[in-house]
Amino acid sequence: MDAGEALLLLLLIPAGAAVAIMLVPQRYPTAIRLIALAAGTAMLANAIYVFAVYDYVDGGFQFDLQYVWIENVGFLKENGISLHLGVDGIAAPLVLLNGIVAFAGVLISWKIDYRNKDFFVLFMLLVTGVFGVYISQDLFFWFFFYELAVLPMYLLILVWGSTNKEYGAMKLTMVLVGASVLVFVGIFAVFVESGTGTFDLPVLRAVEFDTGFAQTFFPFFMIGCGVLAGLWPFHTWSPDGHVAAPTAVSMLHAGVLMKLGAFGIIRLGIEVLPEGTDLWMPVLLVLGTIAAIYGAFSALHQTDLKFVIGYSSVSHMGFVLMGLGTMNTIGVNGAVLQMFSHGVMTALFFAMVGALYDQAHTRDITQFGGIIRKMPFFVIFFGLAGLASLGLPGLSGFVAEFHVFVGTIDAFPLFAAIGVLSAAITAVYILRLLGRAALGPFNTRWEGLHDLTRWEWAGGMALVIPIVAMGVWPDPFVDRIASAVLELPGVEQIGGRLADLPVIRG
Amino acid sequence: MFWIDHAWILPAIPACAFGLLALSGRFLPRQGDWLSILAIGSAFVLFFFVLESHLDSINAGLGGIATTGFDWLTVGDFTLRIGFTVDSLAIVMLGVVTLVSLMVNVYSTQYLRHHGKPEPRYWWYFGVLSLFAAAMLALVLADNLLFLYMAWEGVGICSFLLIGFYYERPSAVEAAKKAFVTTRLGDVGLLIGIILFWRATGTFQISEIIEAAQAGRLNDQAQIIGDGYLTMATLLIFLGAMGKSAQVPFHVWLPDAMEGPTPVSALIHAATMVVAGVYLVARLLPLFAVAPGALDVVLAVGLITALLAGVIALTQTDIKRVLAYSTISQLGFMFVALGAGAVGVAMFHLLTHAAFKATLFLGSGSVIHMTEEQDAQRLGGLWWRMPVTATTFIISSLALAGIAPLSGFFSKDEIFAAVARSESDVVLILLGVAAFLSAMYMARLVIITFFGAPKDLAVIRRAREAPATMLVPVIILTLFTLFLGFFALDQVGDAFGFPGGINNFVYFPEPEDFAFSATVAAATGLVSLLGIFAAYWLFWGRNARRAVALRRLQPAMAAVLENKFYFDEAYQWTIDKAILPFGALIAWFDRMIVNDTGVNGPADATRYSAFWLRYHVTGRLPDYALLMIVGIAAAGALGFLLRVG
Amino acid sequence: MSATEVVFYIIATFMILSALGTVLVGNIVYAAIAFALALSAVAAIYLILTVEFLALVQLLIYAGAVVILILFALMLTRARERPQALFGRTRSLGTIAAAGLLAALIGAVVSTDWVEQIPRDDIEPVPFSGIGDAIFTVWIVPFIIIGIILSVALDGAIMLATPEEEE
Amino acid sequence: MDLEYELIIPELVLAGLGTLVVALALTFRAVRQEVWGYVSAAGLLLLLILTAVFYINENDDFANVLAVDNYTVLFRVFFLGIAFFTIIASIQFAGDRLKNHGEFYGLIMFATLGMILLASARELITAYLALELMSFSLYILVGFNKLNPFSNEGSLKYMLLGAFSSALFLFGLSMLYGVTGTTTYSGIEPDGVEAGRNIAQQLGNFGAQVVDSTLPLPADVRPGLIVGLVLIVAGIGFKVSAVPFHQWTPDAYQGAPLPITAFLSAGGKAAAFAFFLRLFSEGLLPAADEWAWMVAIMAALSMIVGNVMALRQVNLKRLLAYSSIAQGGYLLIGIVALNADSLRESQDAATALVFHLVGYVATNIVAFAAIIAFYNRTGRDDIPDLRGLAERQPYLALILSMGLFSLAGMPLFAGFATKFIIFQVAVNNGFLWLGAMGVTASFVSLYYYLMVIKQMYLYQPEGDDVARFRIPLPMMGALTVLMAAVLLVGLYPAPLFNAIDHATAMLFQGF
Amino acid sequence: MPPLEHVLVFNAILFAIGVMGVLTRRNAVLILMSVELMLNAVSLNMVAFAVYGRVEFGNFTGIVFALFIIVIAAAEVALALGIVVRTFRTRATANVDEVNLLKW
Repeated sequence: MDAGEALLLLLLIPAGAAVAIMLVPQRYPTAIRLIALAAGTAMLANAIYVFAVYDYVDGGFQFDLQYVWIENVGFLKENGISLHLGVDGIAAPLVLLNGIVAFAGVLISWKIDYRNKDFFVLFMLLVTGVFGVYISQDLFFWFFFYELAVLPMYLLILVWGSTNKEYGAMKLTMVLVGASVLVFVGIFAVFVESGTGTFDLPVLRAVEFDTGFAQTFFPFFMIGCGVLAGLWPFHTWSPDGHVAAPTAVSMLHAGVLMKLGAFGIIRLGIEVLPEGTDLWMPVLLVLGTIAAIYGAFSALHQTDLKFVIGYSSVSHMGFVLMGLGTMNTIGVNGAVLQMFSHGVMTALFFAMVGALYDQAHTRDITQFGGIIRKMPFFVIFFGLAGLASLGLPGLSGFVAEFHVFVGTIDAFPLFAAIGVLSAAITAVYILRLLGRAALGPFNTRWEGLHDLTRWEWAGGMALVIPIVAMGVWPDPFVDRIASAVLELPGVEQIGGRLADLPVIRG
Repeated sequence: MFWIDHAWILPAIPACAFGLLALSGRFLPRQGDWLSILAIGSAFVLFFFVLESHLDSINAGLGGIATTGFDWLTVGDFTLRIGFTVDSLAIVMLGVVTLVSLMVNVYSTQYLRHHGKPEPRYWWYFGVLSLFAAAMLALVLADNLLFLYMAWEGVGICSFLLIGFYYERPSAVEAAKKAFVTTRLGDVGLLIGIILFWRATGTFQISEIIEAAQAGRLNDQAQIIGDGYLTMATLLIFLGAMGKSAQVPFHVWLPDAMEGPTPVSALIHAATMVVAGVYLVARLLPLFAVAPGALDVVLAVGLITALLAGVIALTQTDIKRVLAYSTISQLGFMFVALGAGAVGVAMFHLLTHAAFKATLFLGSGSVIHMTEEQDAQRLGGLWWRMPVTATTFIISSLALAGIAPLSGFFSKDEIFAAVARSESDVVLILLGVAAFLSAMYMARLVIITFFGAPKDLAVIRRAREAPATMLVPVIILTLFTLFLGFFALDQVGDAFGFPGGINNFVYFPEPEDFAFSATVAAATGLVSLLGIFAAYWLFWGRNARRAVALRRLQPAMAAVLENKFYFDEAYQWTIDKAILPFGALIAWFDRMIVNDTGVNGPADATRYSAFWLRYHVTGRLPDYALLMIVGIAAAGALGFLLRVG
Repeated sequence: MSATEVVFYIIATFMILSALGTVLVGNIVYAAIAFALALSAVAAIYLILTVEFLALVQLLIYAGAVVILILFALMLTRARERPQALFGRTRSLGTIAAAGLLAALIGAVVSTDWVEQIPRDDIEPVPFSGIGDAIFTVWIVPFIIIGIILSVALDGAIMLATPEEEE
Repeated sequence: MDLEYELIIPELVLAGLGTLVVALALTFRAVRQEVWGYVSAAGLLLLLILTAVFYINENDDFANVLAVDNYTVLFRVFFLGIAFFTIIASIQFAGDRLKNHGEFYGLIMFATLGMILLASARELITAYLALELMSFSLYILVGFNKLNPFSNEGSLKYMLLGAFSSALFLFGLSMLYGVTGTTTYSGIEPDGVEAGRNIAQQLGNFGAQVVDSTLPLPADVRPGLIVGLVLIVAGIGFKVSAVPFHQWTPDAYQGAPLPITAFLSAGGKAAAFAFFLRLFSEGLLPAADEWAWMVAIMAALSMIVGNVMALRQVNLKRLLAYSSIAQGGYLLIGIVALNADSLRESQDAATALVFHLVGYVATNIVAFAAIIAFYNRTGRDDIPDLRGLAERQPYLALILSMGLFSLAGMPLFAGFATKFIIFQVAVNNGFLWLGAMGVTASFVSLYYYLMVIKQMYLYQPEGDDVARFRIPLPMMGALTVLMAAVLLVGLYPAPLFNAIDHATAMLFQGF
Repeated sequence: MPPLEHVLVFNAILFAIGVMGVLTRRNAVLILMSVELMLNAVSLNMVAFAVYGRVEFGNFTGIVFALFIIVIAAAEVALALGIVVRTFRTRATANVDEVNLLKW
């Protein structure tokens, strides 16, 4: 069942939508919105299709599709550079994630009227880039889409952003592109060292790299991609970026874009240079743990809603990096789960914050109080996201974080303890936030507030469903992810230790 | 044998009820409270089926332990399971939970009405109640630690929601937050402990873990779990138990939790949720038994809690808070029992305590509901305004005080017996003091609430006997309070179908016989009476001046007591002076060092370098030519160095 | 040491001196004259190197046309009416740099063994006639190009130099 | 000797066209001057099409000094294209702000002729003359805005420094001539001379002589050779405006009339690189060890200085001047990567260089064309003047920002693909540090491009003139076509890449 | 005939003097003259190499090169003077270091 066209469609729908929107005159904002909505729905359907049809029993890369771009010229040999698409168990959930978040993003940004044409064009470009990264099987195009995903961000934040946007936008763009410089160099080196004359990832994966080389160039991928994943101490772009960005962009950004980083560490780091993992993954784990606790504490101090969530993203991405750092099946599995979980959850957060900000024009927690009276649905959605993020069982966050902790404790009990602790601190600031802003005596200043618009409500729903679904029945996700994680090179399989305990098994 | 294998239906029903209520509660007739009652009621009924088939299986010699479940998710050969197990321990809890929940549900239909019309979010209240029931039942039935943890957190969040039910009140929000966070702190330990056990044994199945641990201890072949490791993990788990069961120093949340509606306090913060900790330790007692020193810790914590809480309870004036502290101290008793290794006894006390404490709370609820006043200082002389309530209240207070032949007497006596059997006399004496205190504060509460002259006429004028829907549950529970104790006796047990009485029924790890020793019984009875007398001597009517005098005699002491040993202050100080500042520090570091220096620094450096570099393009042609020649000369020289010389 | 060599060294020294004069003297007109002298010296050296044709061209084009042009320019830019310092602020640095360059060049020149297949005393004079053939056969393309260049330069010079009516 | 003039028809036609336009313009002064623009544009387009259609796929040469091979033909098409778009872009500009249109367009065409000859010359004298033909025309064109002091100043500096640098260059050539005794790069010999006298071969022999001393060759020519190479590199470095020979660039660019700035930055640089590449691969490849390090240093300096200087510019032309210096640095990497030991790697380097050259030039013309369109309307070319362009003329803003993104090497556009290839080649041939430096430099460059884009999109239009305005149709068409080309190169460069690879294959036949 | 090296040394000196002139002079015309000196040095070099090496009869590379250089130099002077005059018209000076509107 290699319907690779489905993947091609993943790219063509948003790109085509961008072009189509470009052709519609600015005079008809509604038409533009409708096109965007149609595209979003199609993408969501497509993503769900890919996710559902992916056969985790076979595992491996499916939906394989390859169009040669340049080959057999100069230093490029067979399939030198080719648009090679494919999805494995790790990419499939992330594709789904992107579909969901993009769909919700379209709904949330329904009420943008200032040059919404340009907005949606850039938005679609961004989505294209993200999809591309998840499904590319060729280093060149992987990087192509990786940059493409960062590129529109600048304008999106610059034009439609809010607080201190020039600084935020510039910092975000420069930091991310600067980090990608490392990835770029790494790609060069890998290509040359491999001597295969192709950027095709399957080929490069097969290559056995010299350990010294791998250990030298692994950090290029680890840090280069890690920055995008909010790797401590290169994370500060993310809170500022989130705060500055318009709602939908924050959603995509925290929800999906930051996952590209972790995804890149898996795709380029672990898969291509497994020889380097032994040396570097512990470092990643330490940094991830620091990020987890550090982000949590920073979030404690913030009063701006978006800053709280921005730092909580740092903290949660810290869990992802922790999970990767463990380099055992459960940890990595948890990392990918956390990517999905955090993606949906934080997207929901930002969607809600945006909905509030559009009315209240402030995000200062201390300004609010008891707004549940005016915005019950807002509070319910927000609360759900919060509970998910503090790892409440039954919601997606718990499944992911639990895996991460289990994976971590196997190798580094202390770090696992720190991780669990930071999860507890998460509870502190989330509840503090809810208590201050949503509950308590009603602050009459907000008489004017009204509840979510139906578009926001729909967007919120689109995000709530996966949160609950994954929390209650994670099996579909885990099956797919595990099918890929168990194949990852250098990842130790743990669990089922009882097998070698005579006393238990009789 | 059907029901014992399908016990998962019990939690399933209220869970569905919650779903329905959450989605459609508002629109149902009577906002769907009947739905919740129906669900819990059916669960209660089913409980008897389960019990029955359980007894069958025991009599069939099947050991009465049945587990069912399904795999939740699988990574390689790492599997997470949703599993249910039914054994006598679970049965006991099932009974308690379903019974009290049902009573509280019924009671609440009245309590949550203000002058006959339901309070706002009435439907939500019942929804969460049934969700709580579901979670609690799941917790009881869980056969592996992971699932248990999930349910554990589930009940936690329900408690959060219910404490914060009146979220217009900042105090309620604060209390909810406090409760959740404090227990959460314990849960950190719990989770780490669970994972540590997984790390050692590779499973979450309680039975297998116990097996492995014991094996590791018994045959000294390569120890699967080292002693230190075992103790650490066990105590970490106990941390979770302490959090949930509000043991010192985690007890601070429970009194504040009284901000919730009183029925909730009865259900969650007296009868069921708070005893989850006890239940957990009881479940894992074999681990504690094999882990060196673990049991001693449990005992110590329990003892300290029992004493401290008892003392504090003496000084409180808010009815519910007194009851809360008494709950804490009674939980301490249970932990003492566990520490003495007597599971059956602990469970028995749990059972009886559930009954009388629920009664007390519901009673106090009636008082509060009727008088709209919960400060005991301003009540008094109520007994003739609401006699039934008063009677039930007094009965269960006596039970708590441990007056024969009420249920409390039996259970507490059991505890003393167990302790006397296994522990040193010091413990016994301290426990006696605790018992004395409990008798004393209960008596004090009764005295200042129901007897003496009414202190506030407005209040007393408002006071009426509670309506039937509130009385009936109270009365039913009172009956249990009255007669539950006798189930400890073999004869009664045989009559009711579980031979050997209730402790014998709760056999785990091995049966314990009801050891009635006249001396102990006499001692405890005496202690209780002394306590009651002390209360009378200090607080009855005009005697109150003695209390005042006492306070004047020891002002510092009194202050310490009335401020509850400054626990809250200590916590507040830690938060305000340690944690939040640390957060601020991190935030500052993040801004100043990481961002403004680490990120902006290089950028600014580049821009400034650009600013200075600009000046090399002077606009004067000779300078341009000069630079060219310099470049050439340099290149030439370099060339000679590199290639020729 | 033959007579030609003696003559060569004398003329070369003279060439250098007048060149120095060109770049050093403080008076523009003297500089121009020194310039002309240097060019003539170069022509003489061509003669010594037995390339009469080039010597002729040198005299005609350089010592003739170019010098005249330069004098015109000097007048047009009224360099004489406004006597002023003729050296920029980079004088010392420039001198040093030039000296450095000179050192490099001389070092290279002396330390290199140049292509010198035949002993230098039996070099026969370059035939005057052959050059023409070479230009019109082998070097035809450069010759065409140079034609275009000249026309371009001429056109450009005129176009730029002609005053606009605004001025 | 008989010469196959059909081989150089395009050059002849071009020369004729140039002369014709000049002459006609001088004759019929009454005619509206724009006409000459359209005439020459039409002629160039025709010529371009013909050249492209009759694509001579052979390795021939004219009079032993002009190579007529794929490389030449490629650059014929390339330079004709540049000239065509320059003229299209300059018609309105010239009509509003310049005089003597005949000479203007004629000089553009003569410069183009010089560029084509430069790319096809395989002999030093011819190359030098072609270089001067191009340079002279450009000197004049830069100063074409006669009454504008900036224009004069730019022209003066460009002219004097140009003469200075060509003198240095010539001294280098003389050294080279003294070492090798010939001026032919390689391969085919002038008639009447026994075979075996060409630069590449001589240098190769010097290399060989180390192992085999029986060859009748001078013992050590290295000092002279090195000095010669230093001066040659300096001379060409001046033309490609590589640090430290770059300072004329911003002044000339800023002074010149805008279309000429475009022409300068596109054509001039491209021609210089075409020459650079042919000379150093056909002729000087055997001596790679002697010059590679110089070029490497120049490349590094250019990338750093160019990008850093651009950070603080306020004038668009100047900004683009510095950015083109930096781009020159990236292109120099291609020269550095030429490798005497492996012809295949050398050809990769050459291909990558030309590839990036094409991408860069196309992009640059887009950017400049957009700026010209803006300048025609407003007469201003400072960055803050762009404020609110996205409101006033969204299409223009879009095109300009696309061009800038492409210059910054962002995906979808030519810049990404071409830069990727050239850096990759550098790393392949063992210059990881240069590749890394290039990537870092282009990352820095992103900053100032973004600053420009910010002006267009973030702010509202200011000042007296805030109305929306329209762009004349030819300009619009040119912009669209060019942007399409940029996108094509960025998204599907395979055909172009293959063509270039065939072309560069010609450079390594002499070995 | 003098040895080749000596000729070359003199040329080099001439060339260096020209360079020095360019670097030190400020008047455009004088700079131009210095450039001419450099060019003369170059053509002398060419001729010297051609003569001392083997002059390929029918080829005359060096000599022809020198010839062309002279012609180009003349054209260059003409053009340069045109530009200098043009600048003088707008700026009333021929001193290159006063012509620095364009900088930085």
